[in-house]
Amino acid sequence: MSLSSFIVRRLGRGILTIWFAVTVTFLLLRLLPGDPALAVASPNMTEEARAALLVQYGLDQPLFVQYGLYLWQLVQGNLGVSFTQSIPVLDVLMQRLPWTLLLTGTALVFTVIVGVPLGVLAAAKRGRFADRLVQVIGVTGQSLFVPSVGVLLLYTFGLVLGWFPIGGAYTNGTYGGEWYLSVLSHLVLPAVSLVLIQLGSYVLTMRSTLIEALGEDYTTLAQANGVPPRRVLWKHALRNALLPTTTLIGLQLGFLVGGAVLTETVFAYPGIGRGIFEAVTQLDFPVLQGAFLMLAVTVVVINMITDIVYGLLDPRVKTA
Amino acid sequence: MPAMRVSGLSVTFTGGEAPIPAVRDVSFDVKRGEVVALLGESGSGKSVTARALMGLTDEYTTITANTLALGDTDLLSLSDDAKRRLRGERMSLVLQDALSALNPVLSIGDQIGELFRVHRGAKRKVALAQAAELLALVGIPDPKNRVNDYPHQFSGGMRQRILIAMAIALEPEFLIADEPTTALDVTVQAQILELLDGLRSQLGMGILLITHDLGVVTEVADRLAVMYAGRIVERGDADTVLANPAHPYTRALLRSVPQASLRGGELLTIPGSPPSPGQVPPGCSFHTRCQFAIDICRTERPPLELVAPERQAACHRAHEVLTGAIS
Amino acid sequence: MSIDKAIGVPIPDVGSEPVATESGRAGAATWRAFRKEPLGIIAAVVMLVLLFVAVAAPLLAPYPASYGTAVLKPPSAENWFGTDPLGRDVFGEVIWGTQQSLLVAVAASVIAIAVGTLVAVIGAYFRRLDGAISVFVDLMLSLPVLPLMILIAALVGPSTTTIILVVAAFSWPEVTRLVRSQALTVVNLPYIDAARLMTTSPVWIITKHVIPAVTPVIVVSVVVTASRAVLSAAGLAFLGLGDPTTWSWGRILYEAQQSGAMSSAWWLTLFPSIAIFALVLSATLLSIAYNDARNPKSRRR
Amino acid sequence: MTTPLTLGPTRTEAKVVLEARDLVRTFTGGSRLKPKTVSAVDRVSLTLRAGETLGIVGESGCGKSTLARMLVGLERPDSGTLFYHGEDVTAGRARDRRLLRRGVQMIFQDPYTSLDPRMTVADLIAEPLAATRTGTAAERRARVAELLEMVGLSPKMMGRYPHQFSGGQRQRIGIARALALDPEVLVCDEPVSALDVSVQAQVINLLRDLQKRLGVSILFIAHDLSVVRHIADQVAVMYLGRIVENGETTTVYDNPAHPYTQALLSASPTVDRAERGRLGRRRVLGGEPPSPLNPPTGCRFNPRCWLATDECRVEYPERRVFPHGADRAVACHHAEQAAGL
Amino acid sequence: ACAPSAPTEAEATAGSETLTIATTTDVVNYNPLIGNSRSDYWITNLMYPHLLSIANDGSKEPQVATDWGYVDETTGFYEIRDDLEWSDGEKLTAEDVAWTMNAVKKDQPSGTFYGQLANFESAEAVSDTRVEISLSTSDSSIVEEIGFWGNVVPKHIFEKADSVANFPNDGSDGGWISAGPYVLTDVQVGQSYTMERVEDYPLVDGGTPYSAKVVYRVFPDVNTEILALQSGEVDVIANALPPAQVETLRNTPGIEVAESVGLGYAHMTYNMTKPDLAKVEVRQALAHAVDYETIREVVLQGQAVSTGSSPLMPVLEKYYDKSIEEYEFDTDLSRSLMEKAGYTAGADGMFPVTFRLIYSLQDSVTSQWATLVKDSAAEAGITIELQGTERNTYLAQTNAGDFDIYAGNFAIMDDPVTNMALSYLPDGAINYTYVDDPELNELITTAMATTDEDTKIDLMREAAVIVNENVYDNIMYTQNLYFAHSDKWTGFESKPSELLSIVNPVSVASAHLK
Ligand SMILES: Nc1ncnc2c1ncn2[C@@H]1O[C@H](COP(=O)(O)OP(=O)(O)OP(=O)(O)O)[C@@H](O)[C@H]1O
Ligand SMILES: Nc1ncnc2c1ncn2[C@@H]1O[C@H](COP(=O)(O)OP(=O)(O)OP(=O)(O)O)[C@@H](O)[C@H]1O
Ligand SMILES: [Mg+2]
Ligand SMILES: [Mg+2]
Repeated sequence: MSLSSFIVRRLGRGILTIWFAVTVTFLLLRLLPGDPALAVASPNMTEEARAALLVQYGLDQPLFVQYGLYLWQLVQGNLGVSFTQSIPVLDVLMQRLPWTLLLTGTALVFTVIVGVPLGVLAAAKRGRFADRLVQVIGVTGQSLFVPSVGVLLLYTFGLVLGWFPIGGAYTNGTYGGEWYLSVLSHLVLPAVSLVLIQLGSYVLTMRSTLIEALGEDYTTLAQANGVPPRRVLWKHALRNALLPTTTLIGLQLGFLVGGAVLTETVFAYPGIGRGIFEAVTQLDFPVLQGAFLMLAVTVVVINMITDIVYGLLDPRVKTA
Repeated sequence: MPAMRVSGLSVTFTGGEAPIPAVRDVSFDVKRGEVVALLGESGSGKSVTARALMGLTDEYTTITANTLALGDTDLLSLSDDAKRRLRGERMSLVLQDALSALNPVLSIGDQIGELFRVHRGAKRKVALAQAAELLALVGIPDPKNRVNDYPHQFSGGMRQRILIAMAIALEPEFLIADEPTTALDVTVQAQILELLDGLRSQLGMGILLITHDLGVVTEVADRLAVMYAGRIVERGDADTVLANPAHPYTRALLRSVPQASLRGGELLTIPGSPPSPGQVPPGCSFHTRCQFAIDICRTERPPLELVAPERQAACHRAHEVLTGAIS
Repeated sequence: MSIDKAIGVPIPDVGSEPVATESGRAGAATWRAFRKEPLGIIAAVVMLVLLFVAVAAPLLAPYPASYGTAVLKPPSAENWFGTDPLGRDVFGEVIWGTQQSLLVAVAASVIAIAVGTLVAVIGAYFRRLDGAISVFVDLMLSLPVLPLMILIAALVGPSTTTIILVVAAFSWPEVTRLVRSQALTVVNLPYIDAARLMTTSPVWIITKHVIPAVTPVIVVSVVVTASRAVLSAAGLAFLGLGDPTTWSWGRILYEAQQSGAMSSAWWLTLFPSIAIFALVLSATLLSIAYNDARNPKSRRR
Repeated sequence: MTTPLTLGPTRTEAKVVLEARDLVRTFTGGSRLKPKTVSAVDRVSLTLRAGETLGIVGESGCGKSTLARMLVGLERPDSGTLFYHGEDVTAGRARDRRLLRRGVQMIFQDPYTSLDPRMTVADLIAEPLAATRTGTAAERRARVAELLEMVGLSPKMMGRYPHQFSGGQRQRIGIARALALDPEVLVCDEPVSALDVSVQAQVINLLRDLQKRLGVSILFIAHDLSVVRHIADQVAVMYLGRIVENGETTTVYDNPAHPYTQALLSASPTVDRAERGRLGRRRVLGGEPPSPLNPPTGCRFNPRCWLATDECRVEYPERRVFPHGADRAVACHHAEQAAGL
Repeated sequence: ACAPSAPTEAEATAGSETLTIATTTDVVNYNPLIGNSRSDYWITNLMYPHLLSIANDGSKEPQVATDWGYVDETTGFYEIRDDLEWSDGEKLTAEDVAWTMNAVKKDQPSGTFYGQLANFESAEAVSDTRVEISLSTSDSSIVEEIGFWGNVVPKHIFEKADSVANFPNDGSDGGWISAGPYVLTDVQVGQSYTMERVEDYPLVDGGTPYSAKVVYRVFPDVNTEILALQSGEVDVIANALPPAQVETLRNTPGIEVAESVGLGYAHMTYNMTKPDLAKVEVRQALAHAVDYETIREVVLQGQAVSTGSSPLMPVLEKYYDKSIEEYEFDTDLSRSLMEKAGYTAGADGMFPVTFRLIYSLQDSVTSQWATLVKDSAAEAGITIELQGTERNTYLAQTNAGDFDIYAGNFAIMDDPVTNMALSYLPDGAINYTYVDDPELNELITTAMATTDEDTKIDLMREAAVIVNENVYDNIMYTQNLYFAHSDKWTGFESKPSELLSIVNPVSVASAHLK
């Protein structure tokens, strides 16, 4: 399988996943209890007005017709119109998406930047104090409940120390460079809380795969060839251990996004995760479907990228 | 001066609940231009010996020896880093499983070239060119292009040859080949053995060939040492040992292998199975399986003694075995 | 990306060592090695304490009354964990919350484990189904789970049953992923082939050979899934989608959040957070210790 | 491939127990877009007679295990037919499988992974009986004791677990289990290659002994030529999924007629020190061992054969009776030349 | 998100402050005729004025309208100010007012405005400053109710839409315009809503709002919101404080707490279509099994006043009838009432009935006292099963009558006649008791047609007695609300209810730094 056909396959899978996400949401929203018509038509409405609205939104049609309509609209890039806001869902979401991407992206990058060296450290000092410490930090982070951490961070660094702003994504009324600075300072606390809860998986995976790699025959060979220990660790073992970590990024993404829902709520961060929760309480189906879909697409796309990177990193895929 | 001189080598693993003495009081030497075979069944301690000679140990391994000398260098007194610099440069190791011994994510050229870069400080380009030359030397076609390939793109025999190429890259004086052909087909095995043999005579290396295959020993060994349960039980010139073993174990081993002349008949069997290093019986470790065992074998461990010129065996009844007084 | 390629995941990492040699003696050795892991032992003790608290809740604290007079009082000798905005004893809430939280964790993970293992084992054994199953599991795994849980919980209406089912519904793919990779190794082992020559019944082979062989992974998954369930349930509760009539750690936090007291009345947040933390942490440590103990490679350290 | 092989007089006397005709097994892998096919076994025919031992030798990956698995019903052939006592059991219906299970059993290569480590020896050996609910528990125990005795193990060991046994003992347990249903055929896929040299002989002797006592037929797969020579009455040499030569063991070993057989024999070392240096005089094969991924056209051995002609590159040499020697068949256009005739 | 570019013109120096207000939700809809969330209301309220405002006792005050009343039984009128302008320079005229009313009647946008138009037929601008509405039947409260609940929207903008019911008014075509103190200029979804001063706003002292900008910032979590107020990132929290936080924040330096009286009530209704609850004794038993005092003291921290179990709350001074007394919390009485109704308690002391009480989970105060109601009922041997659900489900259940006991809250019940009509007439929109009492019907319909206030008061008091005696509704308290703001700011004018509170147009426009 050449790299290009690998990529084609991967794209195919991505599209399949997105379709699956679309279908799952669609079905969930229609088949589970809870009256979808409620969101379009207020309880105070007259019967006729209500019926008219249902027709307008296709909610009187059989399920598969609604499904067909929905898919068709999606293919055209139309996510529908918000029930409550009467504006295109895409517009609603596009304003939020960049913030979610910024937050989760930053968290992801920092998790990797911090997690990988920590994992390497733990593996290199296996069994010693440093290893224990790193493991404990990793595991501890994983066991934290995001809102608790959020409030703690806000209270300590936002209110008491006043180092970082309390909520939101930037300071109103700042422009240019100052604006970017304010974005940065608003990003720190929510990103830290996401990094904290994510870090453990990376550190532990990195550590265990690295320890495994250090026990492999190729490590022995490198040592037998007189390669210095540092080089054995960073070149021979790490290269192999990085691959599973790439995969982990993909697998963790769903959790990261899930964590973002809570983080965005506590930190008043204007991302899409929070949009989901708000849409749920209003049973705004188009927004819900759209928001969920957008998160799913984000996850799928990043997954796809990591997989392709995996393909590039791993010669067994690249040249097979 | 021998390429490698070992005496009184013992290796103990301390990581587990009880220490495991995997190798005990092993002595031999390997001269330049000579193939010494270390023969022994699985678990007898061959690989552990090899790793100990190379200095590849972790913190849970204790190595003691009276002598451990590579040419005129005393390995026992060297620092870790000095030992590391000897590895690949003056002594090298060919591992058994060629697929897992090569790093799957690094190109072949990179891996071979690393030797030149680490030991000789060569530039990338130069190292790569030298890697290509080595590939040609071990008979891999189109070496210039293949240096950029990855291990999985080579067949088993080719990978084994690549390992050999790495081992001889810096023309070391001593090479350990740890079961280099076990995973290979006979047709390929023959090629590899031939290759090793050629290198030995061209470069004048001393080779320690580790194997459990009597056929291989018969074919290539100049001298041999037979290991059983972590100890050398018999040692000597290959011709004489194979022709007339002095230790009942060697003897039984030779007789239990099917041979053309004995076709269809009952094979000689050695009852039981080799002990694991933690649970070696007292006295002679072979006595539970030995058909000649007498009382003293159960209580007293026979030392490795000269039984004939250039021949040593660890058996109370070696003379009787040698002379055919018992069989 | 195929699901068996991946190695460690959110919580600890399992399944990279041979299963075939696992045996009675290995079990004993695991136990011996485990006893030497101080963290593992501490974790096990914490787990046992939590279990005890859950079972013995009625003996430890009276069920939190519907209100009390001393509102938002910091911890004192009377109220060890202080009181909440309705003057209720937070200690009692945490104690009784343990019961609910553990119930959700255990029930959800039992369901998830049962379904996940079944799917994994069936997929591994009947290779024809495996393609479809692994694609489905992959798809499930690539969906952002918490948003979906929120969605369903909101639609169905919050109750303990809903939470359990929702958490279970989205946890089993993870179990399948873990178990499947192990089961795939197992079904390719010669002793399964040997069993196929002994009997034509897949049920026999699966129950007698495959499931026992993946049990260690299941044990680890139970712990991982359970701790994940605690976090998910708390997350849902925090967003107001928990069972409003039963005390759970998530509900204490939710009510603290609703009453705006999270930052001023630290005890409202701290104690349930510590409880969640203790459970998840000890579960994670336990599975790591178990894994380390079970794996001769790391045992050697 | 319509002409059945004419077989010599000695073999026809015994009854054919297991017969394979033109078995083909191809594996598909790779992606849906670019499927890869591995031709593991290609048109292999063989017959196994009552009480006979048929040895199969060949290099790694030549399809020996795949063939063995098809013969016991673990793998379904893509085409070809498998007869057990003249009955076509290829389809793998429940009835076929039951028939095969009772009549054909297998000994696996690795005694460590072929026994479920979580079961006691008694459970392991009694499994074929228990799974079919044959007899009472007590009867099954009696049978287990009997079988243990038969393979030279003490019935007292019944309650132990496999890890408490050595490799050779485990292989005996595997053999006892295979014998539990009184099969007529034992298919042994490299039964001794995972064992230590000193233990190997124990298992080989046991197999020979059982054959004598129980009259089972044995299909013995090995890559170690000397072991096959020792145990087999008949031998078949496989190369890349095909049988290139078969015949009585002595004949094939002493006068190989296929170039590949010759190369193989000449490259295998012996324990006879007098023959040292033999490898230097071996038939050197060109090229690398080919992969079954893209088998060459014509004779599959042609890229490495020193006798290859254009004919070999184009046309597949049908297996034909080779007159020089009893029961011989060879698939080579130049067999006569190779055999030096 | 790209960096915004700086506005080009320099801001005026005087009153260049920004007032930052925290809210918990985003704006769902910018169309004031539809809007349903609080943020919607708060923001649109600063742009689309109401004809009337409300005083702390529920009486109406002039805003856009200066005078209002009835021409005859089926005709009402409003006189409106002549000094109001839309921020694009167009004058706000009677034509806008009439057009708005007619459009709402025609397009039926969901929302309170349309809900008030049952007896409304049409409106007509008889002059630039006078609007007359014609009614289908005589209705003595409709003029004030429409005046209070209805906004005025600019005809020249809204008429471009096919229907005001689905006009998003999202500023996409030419931006927003305002006839209030501020106009929305920038929206960052999930983050902030920036409104700029409209220089000319005659309703405020001095004719110009003080702050140059008002920024609404979204903090979904109340805790974060409070932290932001403490850290000075926001100046005002628009949402009412959770009762337990009032004392804490009062004692927090830098923060002041403002009070606003409640004009609504919290209540429970018993679904009379259920056979058990159709019995008056059962309803009485339930009413006597609630510890009202504790609910007010603990859950509401004493920030609520009893209504005497009457729909005529004390804030409605003219209507309030002291003689009606609150149901006494007496579980023994409850038991005997249950027995009287024909139930016998089992061995465990419980009567063989179970009632399902629904409430909205988003309503945290009700969620809290629902538990108390359950526990005290249990003391009286009555089993209550709580069913808290997400708000929309709750609304659906409410409308479908899918409950035994309904617990909820009305924010503003300013006009007793209208309220009683909606609550107790058989076709009333919020008649969750499903009561159809001829005597009560008679009283209410008569009151609706009566313009004389004293007669009306008498009728209402009579009706209230009937409601109280039959437990057609169990009104528990009126909650007073508290709002926190930074002590740097002052000049807020608090209005009743959370909808208006201290973020009503006049209050926001006149708030200033100390
Ligand atoms: N790191 C270790 N810790 C504990 N025991 C070890 C370790 N390495 C090897 N051993 C034990 O030492 C003994 C000798 O092992 P060694 O690898 O030398 O055997 P070998 O002769 O090379 O066998 P084979 O032919 O199977 O390679 C074995 O029983 C093995 O289990
Ligand atoms: N399940 C499978 N899927 C794909 N390819 C397979 C499968 N099983 C076997 N093969 C391929 O078929 C070919 C023959 O395999 P087989 O195991 O029969 O060889 P073998 O002769 O037994 O080799 P060895 O001596 O190494 O055991 C090999 O190339 C192998 O890779
Ligand atoms: Mg070895
Ligand atoms: Mg095989």
